Amino acid sequence: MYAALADTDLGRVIGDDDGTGDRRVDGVDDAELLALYRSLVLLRTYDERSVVYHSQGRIGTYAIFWNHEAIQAGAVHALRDDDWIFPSYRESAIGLLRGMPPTTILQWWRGHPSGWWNPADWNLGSIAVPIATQVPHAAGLAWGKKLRGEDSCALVFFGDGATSEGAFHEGINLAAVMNAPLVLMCNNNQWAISTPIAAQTRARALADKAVGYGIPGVRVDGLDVLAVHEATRDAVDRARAGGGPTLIEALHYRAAPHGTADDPRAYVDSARVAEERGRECVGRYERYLRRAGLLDDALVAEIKDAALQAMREGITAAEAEAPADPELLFANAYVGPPGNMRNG
Amino acid sequence: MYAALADTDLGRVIGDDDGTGDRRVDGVDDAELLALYRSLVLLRTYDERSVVYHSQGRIGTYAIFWNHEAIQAGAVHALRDDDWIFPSYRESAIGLLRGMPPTTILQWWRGHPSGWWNPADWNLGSIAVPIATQVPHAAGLAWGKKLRGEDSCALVFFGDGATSEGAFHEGINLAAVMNAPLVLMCNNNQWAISTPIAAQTRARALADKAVGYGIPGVRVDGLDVLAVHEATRDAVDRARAGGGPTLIEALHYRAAPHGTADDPRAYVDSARVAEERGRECVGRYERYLRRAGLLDDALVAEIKDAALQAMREGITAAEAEAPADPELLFANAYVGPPGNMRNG
Amino acid sequence: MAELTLLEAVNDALHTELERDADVMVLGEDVGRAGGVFRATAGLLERFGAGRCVDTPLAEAGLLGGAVGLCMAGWRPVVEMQYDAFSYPCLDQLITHVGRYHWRTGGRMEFPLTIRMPYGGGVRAPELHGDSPEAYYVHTPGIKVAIPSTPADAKGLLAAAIRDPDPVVIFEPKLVYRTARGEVPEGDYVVPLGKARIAREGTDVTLIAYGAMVNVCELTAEALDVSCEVIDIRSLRPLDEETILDSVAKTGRVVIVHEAPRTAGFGAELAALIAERAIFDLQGPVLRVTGYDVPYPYWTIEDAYMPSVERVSAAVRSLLG
Amino acid sequence: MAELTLLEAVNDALHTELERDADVMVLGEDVGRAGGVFRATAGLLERFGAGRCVDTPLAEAGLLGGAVGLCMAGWRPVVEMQYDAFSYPCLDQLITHVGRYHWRTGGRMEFPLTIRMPYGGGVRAPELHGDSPEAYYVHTPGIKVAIPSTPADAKGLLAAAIRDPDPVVIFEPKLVYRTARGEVPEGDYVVPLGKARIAREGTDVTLIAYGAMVNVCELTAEALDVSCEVIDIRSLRPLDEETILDSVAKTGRVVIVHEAPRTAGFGAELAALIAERAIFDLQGPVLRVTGYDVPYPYWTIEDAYMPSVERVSAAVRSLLG
Ligand SMILES: Cc1ncc(C[n+]2csc(CCOP(=O)(O)OP(=O)(O)O)c2C)c(N)n1
Ligand SMILES: Cc1ncc(C[n+]2csc(CCOP(=O)(O)OP(=O)(O)O)c2C)c(N)n1
Ligand SMILES: [Mg+2]
Ligand SMILES: [Mg+2]
Repeated sequence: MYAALADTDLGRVIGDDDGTGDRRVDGVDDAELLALYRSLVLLRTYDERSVVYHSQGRIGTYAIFWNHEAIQAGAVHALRDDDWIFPSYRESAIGLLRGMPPTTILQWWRGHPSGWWNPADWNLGSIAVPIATQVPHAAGLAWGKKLRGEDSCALVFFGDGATSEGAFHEGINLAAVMNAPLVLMCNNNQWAISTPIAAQTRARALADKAVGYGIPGVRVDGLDVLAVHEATRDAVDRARAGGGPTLIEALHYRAAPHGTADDPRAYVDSARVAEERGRECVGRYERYLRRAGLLDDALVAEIKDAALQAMREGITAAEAEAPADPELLFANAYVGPPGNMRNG
Repeated sequence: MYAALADTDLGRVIGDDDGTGDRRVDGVDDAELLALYRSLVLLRTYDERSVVYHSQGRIGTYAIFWNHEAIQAGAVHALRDDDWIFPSYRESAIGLLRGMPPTTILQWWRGHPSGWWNPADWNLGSIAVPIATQVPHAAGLAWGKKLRGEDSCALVFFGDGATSEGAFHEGINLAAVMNAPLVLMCNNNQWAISTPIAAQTRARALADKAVGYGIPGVRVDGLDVLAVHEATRDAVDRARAGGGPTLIEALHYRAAPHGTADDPRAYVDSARVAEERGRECVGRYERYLRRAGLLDDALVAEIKDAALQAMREGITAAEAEAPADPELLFANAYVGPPGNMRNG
Repeated sequence: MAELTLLEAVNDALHTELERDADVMVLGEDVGRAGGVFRATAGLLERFGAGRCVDTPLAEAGLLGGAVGLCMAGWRPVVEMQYDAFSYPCLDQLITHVGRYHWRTGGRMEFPLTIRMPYGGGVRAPELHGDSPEAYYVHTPGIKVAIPSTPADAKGLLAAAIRDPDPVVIFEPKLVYRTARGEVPEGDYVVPLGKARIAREGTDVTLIAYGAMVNVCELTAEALDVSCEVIDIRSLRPLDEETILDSVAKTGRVVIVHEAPRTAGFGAELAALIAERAIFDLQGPVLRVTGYDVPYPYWTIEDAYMPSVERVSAAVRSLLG
Repeated sequence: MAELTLLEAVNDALHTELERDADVMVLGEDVGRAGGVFRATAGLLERFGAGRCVDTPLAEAGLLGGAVGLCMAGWRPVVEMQYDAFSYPCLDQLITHVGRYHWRTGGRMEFPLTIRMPYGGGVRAPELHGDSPEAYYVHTPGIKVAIPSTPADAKGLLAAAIRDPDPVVIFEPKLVYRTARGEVPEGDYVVPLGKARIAREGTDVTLIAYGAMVNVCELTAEALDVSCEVIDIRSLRPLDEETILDSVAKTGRVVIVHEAPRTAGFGAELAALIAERAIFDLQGPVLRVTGYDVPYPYWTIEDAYMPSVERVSAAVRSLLG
């Protein structure tokens, strides 16, 4: 039914910088194209400012997602607001695309309790730190919604390294067997900290793993926001129509450190990183929009300024917040706490 | 590279009962054909006698492997003695094929400590009770042998249900990435206790799971001992030549209860079971050998008698053994036991 | 009131709770078509349909992780782990998520899931069918743990667990699944978590146990010419400290009994509680009679592993001797 | 003798042991190319090659299960779990196989594997980078557990673990990875498992701790006008009961300190040991100062979770007051 991908199977919508290969995605109008751009810029700005804030000691260790924005924005824009998102730490700021204030996410990275939210308020799971453990959650949520007769679906993000974990396997299989409306979005940045994809799997394409679960697997260019968007939209349509899960592999190459605590010089090929940085996804989409006549310098500046302003307000608000009350150690551990919980 | 299997991909060597389709496996001579038959009969006899012994209260709960003998014998005969075998409870008696006395295995099922052996004595891992947990052991052993420059390989048995476990996934992936000389033999009897294969996976063929690990996957008729043998031999050859692991799916249908404690009437289709029992693997191979002129009534009776005799001696020896010494609770828990180990 | 086995009481609780609350669902390996390997879930599939009694793939981490997602979708999942030792693959989800997710949402989202499993030894089963893993669970913050020893408590505690807004793990002593028989109230019946049961009153020594070991303590009490108070703690977290401390204040002597290995087992916690809060009540050492710090053995010698009337009696005698 | 950090001492031990015994190999996530996220394995890949220092796929159960197979092939694997809380997926292999396989072979096959991991809180890290999981490990039969608090012990205990014929788990207190500095013998150096260390002698009260809490106890001892004996137990299994009991016999007062949640933590085992074997030596309750029974918190409030000099002092004062 489903066969392994050929090397040439790599979905693309945005063409070369001279416009060769540019396409439009059916049903995505100009307003949506611009909305996608705003999201990309918001994420990029969040990320770049966070690295600065970290170096200034204003936030803690931070997982950098520079050049992963096309995957994140492209996928989330294909969802309805009642669809659920399950992020890993790599998608920590994904809530921004649902209107979550930057402060919340900054506080998460500042280790402040106001950085945690009610998933039901945003249809957004908590940031998952243990690799791949969120995949079964997403499968359960999607399946559970279907059992209740609701037609919302779920999207789960995870990395290439995550595909080696048992939790990934058990989660995707559960979703497949239950025919759960789930989109599995693999951010294949070809590194798990210092471990290259070749030491992670012998599969040629991670999307090929779909075959073993009897579901469709597609691979797209992870730096092409529209390709990600189109693939996700197709997967969401299939899920909502009762067709079950889809595995999407968004292929790119990590062009920044794993996080602020990581020094990749020990293990990466710097020339390759430099090359990848030159192909970064926001500029690429910006040029596409300019070619399409949808964007000019003024609008670019306005969107960037708005994002910067949001971040300034976000960090100011975070820093203005009172220190966390140590009482919060106990407040939320249980709904009905055991009597001896405070013994220590 | 590797694509999902077509429905027609099901390796066979033994033809229909009128001989149509009969083949010989290259390199398997008459003596080996008869040796395979002896192994089948030994296993069948072990299994049938065990069910009787259980009903007589002479052994404990027992996992029946009736009609799984072709998979077990076909695979093991493709190994050298220095190759390792990792059985699940379903292959509890696999040691017989390496010359292990029936008593040892009977004692295991009698809960007697003399039922446990040194894996290095037989190149045979212990019987794995927790599903799929032996897959990483086999991967580690095979990889470890390769690292030491030895050219032995490993064979691991597991069921269809086992393919849902994280341990299966992590083990097969480890083997693939390390290019370990491992043959993964999936006994697809289409049931995990009461759970049918369709509730276990959405993959059309379990062999298709190989695609996601970048290794070859093949499917054979699990009631055709020669087909299993041939596929295993090819996989072993590849492994020894440095080609890494192979996933083999041996397809059949469980025609006996899961174990002596199980009453499958609640969930199986009895008509299908009756049909499957009619196609059982020992008789099928016996007829093949008769068609080839290698077997007659006298030899059949002799082989069966020898097997029955071995079982009689086995159970007698088991029952003659002294009750286990409770000191064995402690004797082997540690090489260097902590001082407080006997406190209780 | 009906006279039921402990196993039937579990089945009764499940029927009652699924009937009572349309959000309750049961999932696990072989819980549907087969009605569970012990038949604890028998009849649920027929009565409540395949959407509320679900045979899952063979994957305990996926099962428990899936249940976390089901909670988010508004369900109250009751997850069966087929056996004690087969629950271990779920510990990662338990520790990293089940016990933490409520707290991680600032207390705004609830995870009212229940895990239930048969546990304990003495049933002449193959390896890894006799473990007592309660310490792994009760050491995990965010989790509650209860262990019934009677049919009525098996029903009442399971109902309490299912209705509880926090994740609760129920260990069902498989040794007494079919041997413990007793009156079980019909219909709605809840035994609140956090209340111990005085199984037998006495004045000379306090025997503290749970699960199948309660019966061992009761038999010891009968066998000895000593007035033993037997406490069935029923709920390991929340723990009824008062009942324990009151009894120790009365008797001054304690023997704690469990099947699990001794080191850092739950008996250590009970002993530590007493050593902290009742030290001046004690007339002797706090003794534990437990499984040993060795792998649970092959079954021909399991009786030598399991705490017995003899071993508990010896401990009691050493306190009074 | 060289003056090393605890982290450097770990690295030294690994170099020394890989040099000493060609069967020793190191495996884990990011241990090779990157030399470990803390750089505990730095230099091994370069010195011993890709066959003896191996970056594995991201799969902790596969990693530990693979190590079981490596033992069967004659290796002595040293497995790194990247962080405390990321070791949980390996618990199934630990409990069902690592702790049982030797016994299951009738004592005929050895599984001399070592698991090492950074553990504990106080390092201002995101969620799930601050757990203290030692109780899960030490409750598991067949496993030995040691926890160094000084650079010399970090080297010596790790060497002992690697040479030990049984599976040993070493928890390395990441809070003091780079702050604890001390003299570490060069070359061959072993600190035997099962011997506690008296970090400070005293007569009024015994403070028992391990890992980063030893330093908290030492600081408490310095801060208080009370003669505190500080015992660094170093090895949780085997446990040096004599050193503990001797000290309690001398002081009659005990405070046990650990970071892990209180309920059924290893402190409970220590308290239970004392309640059983030293009850008549005690002049007061056996106190525990521990982490709370709540999820390890976000880091801005982690100091309120961690046992501190203030909390330990308060416990000591309450015993002497
Ligand atoms: C279960 C678990 N093991 C180990 C880690 C430590 N760790 C954090 S990120 C990471 C690499 C993840 O790689 P990948 O899945 O490719 O995601 P990426 O970081 O590239 O987005 C590892 C090993 C963890 N968080 N969880
Ligand atoms: C981890 C684990 N979970 C559950 C069980 C209980 N159990 C024993 S056999 C079995 C079904 C296994 O099915 P399959 O893998 O298809 O093997 P088969 O029995 O059909 O040979 C189950 C669920 C177990 N042994 N281990
Ligand atoms: Mg990655
Ligand atoms: Mg099967």
